[in-house]
Amino acid sequence: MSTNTPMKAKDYKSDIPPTWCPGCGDYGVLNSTLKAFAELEIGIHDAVLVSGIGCSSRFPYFVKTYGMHTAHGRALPVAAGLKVARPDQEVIVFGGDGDGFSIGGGHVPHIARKNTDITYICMDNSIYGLTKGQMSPTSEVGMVTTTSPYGAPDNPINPVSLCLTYGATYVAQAYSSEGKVMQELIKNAILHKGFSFIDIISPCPTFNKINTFDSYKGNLERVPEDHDATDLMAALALANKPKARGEVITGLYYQVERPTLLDRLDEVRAKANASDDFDPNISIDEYRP
Amino acid sequence: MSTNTPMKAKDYKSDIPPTWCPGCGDYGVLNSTLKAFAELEIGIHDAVLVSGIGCSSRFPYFVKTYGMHTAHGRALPVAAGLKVARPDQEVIVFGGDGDGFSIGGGHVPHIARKNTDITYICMDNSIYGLTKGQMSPTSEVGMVTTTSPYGAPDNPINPVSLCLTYGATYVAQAYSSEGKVMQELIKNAILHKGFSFIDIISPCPTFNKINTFDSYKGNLERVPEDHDATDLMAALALANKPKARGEVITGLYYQVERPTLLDRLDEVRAKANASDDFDPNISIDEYRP
Amino acid sequence: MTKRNDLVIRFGGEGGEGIISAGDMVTQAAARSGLEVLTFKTFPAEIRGGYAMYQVRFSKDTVLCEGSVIDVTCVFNKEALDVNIGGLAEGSALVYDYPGGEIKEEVNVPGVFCYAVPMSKIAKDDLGTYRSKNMVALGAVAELFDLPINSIKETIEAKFLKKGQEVVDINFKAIDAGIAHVKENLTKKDPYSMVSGTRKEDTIVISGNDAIGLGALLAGVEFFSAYPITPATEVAYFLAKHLPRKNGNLVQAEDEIASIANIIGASFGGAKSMTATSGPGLSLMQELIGMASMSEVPIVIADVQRGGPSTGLPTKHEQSDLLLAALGCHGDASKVVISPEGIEDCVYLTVEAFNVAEKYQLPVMVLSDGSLGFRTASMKRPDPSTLRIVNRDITTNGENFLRYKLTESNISPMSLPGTEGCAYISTGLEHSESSAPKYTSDNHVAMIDKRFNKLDDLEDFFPETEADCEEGAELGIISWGSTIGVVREAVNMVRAEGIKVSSLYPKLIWPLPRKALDKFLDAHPKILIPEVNKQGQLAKVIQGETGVKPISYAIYGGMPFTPAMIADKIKEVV
Amino acid sequence: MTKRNDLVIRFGGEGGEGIISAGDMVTQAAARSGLEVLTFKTFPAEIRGGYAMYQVRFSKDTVLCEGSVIDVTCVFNKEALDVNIGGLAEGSALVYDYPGGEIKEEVNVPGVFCYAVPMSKIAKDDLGTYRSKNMVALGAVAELFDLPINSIKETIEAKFLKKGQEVVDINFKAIDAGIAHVKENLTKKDPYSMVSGTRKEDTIVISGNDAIGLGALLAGVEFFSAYPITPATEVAYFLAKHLPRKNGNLVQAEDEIASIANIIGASFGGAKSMTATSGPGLSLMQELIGMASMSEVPIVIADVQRGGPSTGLPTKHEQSDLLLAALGCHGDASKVVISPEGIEDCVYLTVEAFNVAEKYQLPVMVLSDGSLGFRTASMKRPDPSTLRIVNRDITTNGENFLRYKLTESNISPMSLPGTEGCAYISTGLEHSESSAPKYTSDNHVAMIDKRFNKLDDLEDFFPETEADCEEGAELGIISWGSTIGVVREAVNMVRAEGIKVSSLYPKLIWPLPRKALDKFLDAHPKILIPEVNKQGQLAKVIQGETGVKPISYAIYGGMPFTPAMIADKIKEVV
Ligand SMILES: Cc1ncc(C[n+]2csc(CCOP(=O)(O)OP(=O)(O)O)c2C)c(N)n1
Ligand SMILES: Cc1ncc(C[n+]2csc(CCOP(=O)(O)OP(=O)(O)O)c2C)c(N)n1
Ligand code: SF4
Ligand code: SF4
Ligand SMILES: [Mg+2]
Ligand SMILES: [Mg+2]
Repeated sequence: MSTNTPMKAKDYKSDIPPTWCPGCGDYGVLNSTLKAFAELEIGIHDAVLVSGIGCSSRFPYFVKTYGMHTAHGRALPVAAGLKVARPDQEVIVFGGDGDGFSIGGGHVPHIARKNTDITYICMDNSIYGLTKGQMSPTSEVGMVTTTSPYGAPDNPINPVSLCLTYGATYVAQAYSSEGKVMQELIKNAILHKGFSFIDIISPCPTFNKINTFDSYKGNLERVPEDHDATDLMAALALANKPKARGEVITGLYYQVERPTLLDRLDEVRAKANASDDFDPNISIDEYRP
Repeated sequence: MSTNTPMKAKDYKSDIPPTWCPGCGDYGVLNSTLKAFAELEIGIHDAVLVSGIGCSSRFPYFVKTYGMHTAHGRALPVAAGLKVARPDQEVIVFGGDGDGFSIGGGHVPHIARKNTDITYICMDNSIYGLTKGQMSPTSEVGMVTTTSPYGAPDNPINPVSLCLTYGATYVAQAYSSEGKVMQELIKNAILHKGFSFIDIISPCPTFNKINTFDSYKGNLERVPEDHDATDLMAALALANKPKARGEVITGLYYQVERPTLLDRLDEVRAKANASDDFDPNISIDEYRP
Repeated sequence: MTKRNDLVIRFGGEGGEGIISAGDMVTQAAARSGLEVLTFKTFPAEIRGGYAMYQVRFSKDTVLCEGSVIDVTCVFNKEALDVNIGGLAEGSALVYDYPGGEIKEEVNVPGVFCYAVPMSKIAKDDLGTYRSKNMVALGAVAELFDLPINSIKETIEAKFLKKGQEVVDINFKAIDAGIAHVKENLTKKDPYSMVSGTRKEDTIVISGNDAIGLGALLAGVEFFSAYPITPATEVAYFLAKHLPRKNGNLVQAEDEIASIANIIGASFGGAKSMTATSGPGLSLMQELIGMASMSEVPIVIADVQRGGPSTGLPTKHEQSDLLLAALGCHGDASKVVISPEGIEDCVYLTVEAFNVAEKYQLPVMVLSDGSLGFRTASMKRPDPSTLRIVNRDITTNGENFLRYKLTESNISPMSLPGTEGCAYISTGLEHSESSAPKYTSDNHVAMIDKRFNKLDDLEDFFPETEADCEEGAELGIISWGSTIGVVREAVNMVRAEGIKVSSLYPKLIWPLPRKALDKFLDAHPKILIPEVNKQGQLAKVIQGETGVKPISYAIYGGMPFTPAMIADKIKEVV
Repeated sequence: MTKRNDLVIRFGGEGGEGIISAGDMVTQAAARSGLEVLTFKTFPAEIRGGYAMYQVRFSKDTVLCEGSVIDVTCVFNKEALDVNIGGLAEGSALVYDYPGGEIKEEVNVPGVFCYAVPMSKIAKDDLGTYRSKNMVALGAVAELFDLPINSIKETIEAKFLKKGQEVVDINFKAIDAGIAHVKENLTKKDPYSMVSGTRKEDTIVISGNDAIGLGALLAGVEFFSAYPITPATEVAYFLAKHLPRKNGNLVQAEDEIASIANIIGASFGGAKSMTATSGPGLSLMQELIGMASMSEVPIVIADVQRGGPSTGLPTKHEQSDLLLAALGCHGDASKVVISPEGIEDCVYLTVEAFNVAEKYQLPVMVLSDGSLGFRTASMKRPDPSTLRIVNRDITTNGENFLRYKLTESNISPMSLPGTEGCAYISTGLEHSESSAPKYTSDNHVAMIDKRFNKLDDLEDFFPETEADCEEGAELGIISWGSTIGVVREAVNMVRAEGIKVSSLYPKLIWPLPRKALDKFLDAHPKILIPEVNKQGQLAKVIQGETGVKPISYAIYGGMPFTPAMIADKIKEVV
């Protein structure tokens, strides 16, 4: 995780300019991420950014590190396999609310319960951006979108609450315009051992006319100073406090340590008396009649 | 939901004898379900039992009502489509822990948040029964199974906690040997308006040698009398109280009313001025240049 | 100057610069004025930036495809100029943004009539709103090539009046500024001047995706569930709006697997049900397509194909999901694939897809594609009262009811929940006639035969395969989907030159319409199959079924054929 | 009595009655004594109840398949008697549980030698443990047909000693009781008496699924992820046990989509990676198989086919996933399909599957099937030191590194994360040589060509297609997967009768091995393709690629062919 000359955020920028619309919240996430990278002196060739499909999932192209731009909803299991095969690499997943909690929603509980050693950053704009504005699983009831001309009929899910329940060991909420807060949370998420998750509210000015930078003004709070981030119930209570998508409490909700997937696989190998020199003839012997 | 002569549990039994192993917990679930049906006087041709694949998912064959035996993990979305198309039918999903929370785990949050008007009964044996004994998402860490000869590496999920977080409006826990409790919970789940979920601990004596009828003895509790089932945080606290899979608190954890998927779709149609006599020429008119 | 009966105009510029809305405006206006229209668009796969293109063909007569030659190219920026300049046809016209825009010097292409129109400048400096640039361009183009300016203004009014008279006025001003610039500063040099049409009351202009939605509506769809995906999402938009009006329901599912699961459940309940997707979704649906086939549940799946594989080229044109649609699914699963050639087919073949699904109780796929889905075109307004609507055979008689009864037609009676004495288990397991699990050899053979053989008379039920045969032709062309329109025009072209050629237009793609196909194959020693994919997918399928070795003409650059390409190929192989 | 070199015994009874363990016992014992063995099993799809069958063939020589005739049938209950009685061969022997069991009267089948053995009664009344019934039966059968009783006892000891001497003794007592019953009460009438073998030290007995696991281990698999599914789960069992011993990792994924996603991630990281599944899982994996193809990530997928479609007949035999494997995926995706004929192939072709995947950087599918997966057979112990192991071409040179470089071989250099100067984005979008999104026509054509053309020399790299041609033969048979063994035996049978016939055994199924195939097709005017599926899937594929019209011999009753069936067909069409 360290290089010779101190890195600057811009050193991590790739040659591909972001294709996001002007004013897209994702720019802020990119900036804070690169700053966090610089602060941590992440090695450019020692990190892999993994994403699915969506505006937010274009993220890896804009960074100089290794990357995988996979299929819609599949970034997490791809990243998990990669991390198990390459524990030496920093594996960070970037994606959208639709990618992560709609089509990809079946993977999150398992990545989290296994305490998979990766960081997952959801750029949550309560809309499907890339496909041009359909309701997403975090869209408010009643929201008018291309697929809900009479108003969205479905209650939104709460990504923070979900990840807490799934067993993530680092859970935070951020907001695209709070650069410093976001940068700190991203940094600590990367430093965290186990599965870390940040839901970053990242407005889509092009298609979401409800949850806008304006609408969040005056509706932002910070996690209270006295919040006990090791208390799951307190974290769940905090996550369920905002009454609407427009109210956001940013900061660290929860952080604990427990054995990670890599720890547990180490245990398995220890029990199996693992050795790089294992002679397969020993396995074959078991098949002698 | 009513027929002329009072129904008995056995009137609901189909000609196909259950294929479960002797001592399987699923027999108990079947019995209590049929008794609940009889008590509610469910019309044999006015209910559809939907399942995925697994030992528990064979359930519909053993009951005389309509049924759908679908694909592994897909019972919930099949049931949801059916219910929207046929609100007059009682739609009840039966399945296993693997079917529901592993391969099918991506559907549960959405069925729940939409408050889909169906009942979901998970026959939870912490093992994959039909495929002969692999670890399931509710298997304990360290459990030795065919795919985890050195002990299961993954933390289990907690189905009750998950469904509470997802927004289910009726959430309960039951145990296959507590026939009366189970019957009552199933009855009320069916009566409940919206998405109701019961996690029923239903041991698999054939493949799960850890979570057995014996192991649960002395580890069973009832939901306390003074538990406020309208308090989500209290329900979550209760769900997170047992320290291991061997401890079970049975009873109703949570029940509230909020608009269901059918209610919300009614609203959509109301806004669209829905009418069975709608003349499609009106739609066509919009395409005149 | 003699008037033209047919004109192709292309607008190119940056996505978001109003290319699409300018194109839509002139398309609507031309149709309003009585011309036939057909458009072709490409978008970047990104939301913003990247080159977007809108091409529209006007004609006095039916328009079969995008055409071969672009008569007029109007570019809004430097990138669009660069993309197009190499391909400008001899004798065509170019309209470009100069001076004051991105293009920094005058453009002169030998043999091309070049017109500089300072669109950006007029919009910014004279009108004070850069966003009206597209209307300035439109005014200039309309004036230059005699497009129906009145209709354009009517269209603007119809579209913008609800936003207020000021909005209408701004647009009028921009149009007028474009017109004025041409009148005052340019001299017409090219020969293109569009004839005018006579307004027809029974025309509609609709996109391929909307047309599929409309077809579903007319077929009586009651339940629709889908997950958004380019280029299929507009099918959902249409139904989101119109389906609730007739008391139907639309559900946006959490993914494509859930959406097909949803419609299987709804259809079991008796509702005519449909989903729409593109390649990645069709891949995800494979398991449940097999389940619908096995449990004999009628469903319709519209697959609007895009460039593949994987995420591929999401906004580009390709016909490469045929093998998956026809031959996908593990195990041997019977299913039907239908493919529309154009906008009218999108309406009427969607109706037929429901008819086939309901009659034969199985999954029916409608294979459209991106260029057809995004295309808008004029068509005769459909008359709902004249359509054939086939509903499934529903039993209410509980006596000896067997859901999977082996009947002579191989189609079994179906019951709906709520019907006394007719309860059964709809199942993906192999089953007996009564729907109980049954794994014996005889039973599996009988049931699998039933599921395939029930389609034996499908070609008679759905005989939409058209053979356009010419006496003495050696060469027969077989084409599918939106390539058909291009082939029709190419065939007209070469026949006009005296070349003998026949052409088969199958709309039923799987199982193959063997009667019509075999007759055509027998009559033509040489078979040419043009299609837009790498593997020559229809050619493979036809060869696999008949053993006849066609000449495969497979292109796969993300763009459709032009009639000229096909005509050249015909001349080469004839 | 002359000794037999070849004997087929079938045990039938209720699942759970010890059929499988009795069969396994005698199989192991026979192999231990130096005989070659091959077994065939069917289970009910339910955990309990239903008819289970275990068939084992013993031979002095290599066993090619299950055989045509069952020499000895031993039934444990009434259902097994009913299932088998109609098919007993003239001159064969039947051993059945009587009196005292479910079968209530003596059985007499004309032409069949029937032996009543009161298995249940002896177990219950004499031994006091009903569960030892299977060992009583085994003792009786061993005594009747001269099976190696010493080896059986050794095998019992090896297996049960860890459970205590009592367990061994109980089993010995049961075996002895069976032997004693035969000696005291029955007179041998049939002509079956198995020859004895000579113990070979380098034999192993292994199941098809374990053999695939072993092949992976020997190929150097480092990461495995799967979701349980019948009949493929045992591949995971093997690797769950053995992979961690060599520092590899196994992950049980939440579903098949996650499992293929897992291995794509791991392989990008540099680990040789694999998953195993059956039809429903292969359907679910379609999107990501296309992604691995597009992003050029090496992965191996073992597909142990079962009866389809949908849930179908999960424990039955079918070869019906070929079309999906070869032609599935939306878009045009290049991939490779390999199919093993028997146990040895399961080991060695899995090694080759890794070699092909690593060399060509794409998904390789190994198509096994349920009867091969569950089959155990003897084979010569593999020598890990003699295997060809091909690793991917890894670049560490960052100068002008282009992940998707268009090279002469069409294979591009691959880098691993951690390598300076070689970072890139592995992507399912169409991309430039450097891996940036790129949607131009030229680029798509170049990249799609690259992905297909890189396989041009695959047949040379993996030339495992065997042609067994006979001078002057008109008829050529082409078979695949586990049907090959049956065909080999059938070919021997008919050749012994003087019939001329050739046979091709392709192990590379997709893309077709055109050199070997075309040569074979050219040399034989008549081609017969027997396979176990409805559509004649390989026949379709070969006809689709070559235009040659084979005679398709497709059966689909959930059971494999017998050599006699193939031999009869050969005689019919020759
Ligand atoms: C299997 C599949 N289904 C659908 C799509 C189409 N699709 C691409 S991105 C997207 C949603 C994007 O929303 P989100 O994940 O919230 O990202 P955003 O664009 O808002 O950042 C969808 C539905 C796809 N690419 N693949
Ligand atoms: C797509 C797919 N993958 C895997 C399987 C194999 N399979 C059948 S049942 C089952 C798990 C059963 O476990 P559970 O749902 O807990 O039910 P139980 O048998 O324990 O009642 C699996 C993995 C399948 N049928 N389909
Ligand atoms: S569409 Fe929305 S999410 Fe996508 S780039 Fe534009 S602003 Fe951002
Ligand atoms: S295997 Fe387990 S879950 Fe399945 S029927 Fe037997 S006891 Fe019940
Ligand atoms: Mg989003
Ligand atoms: Mg289970």
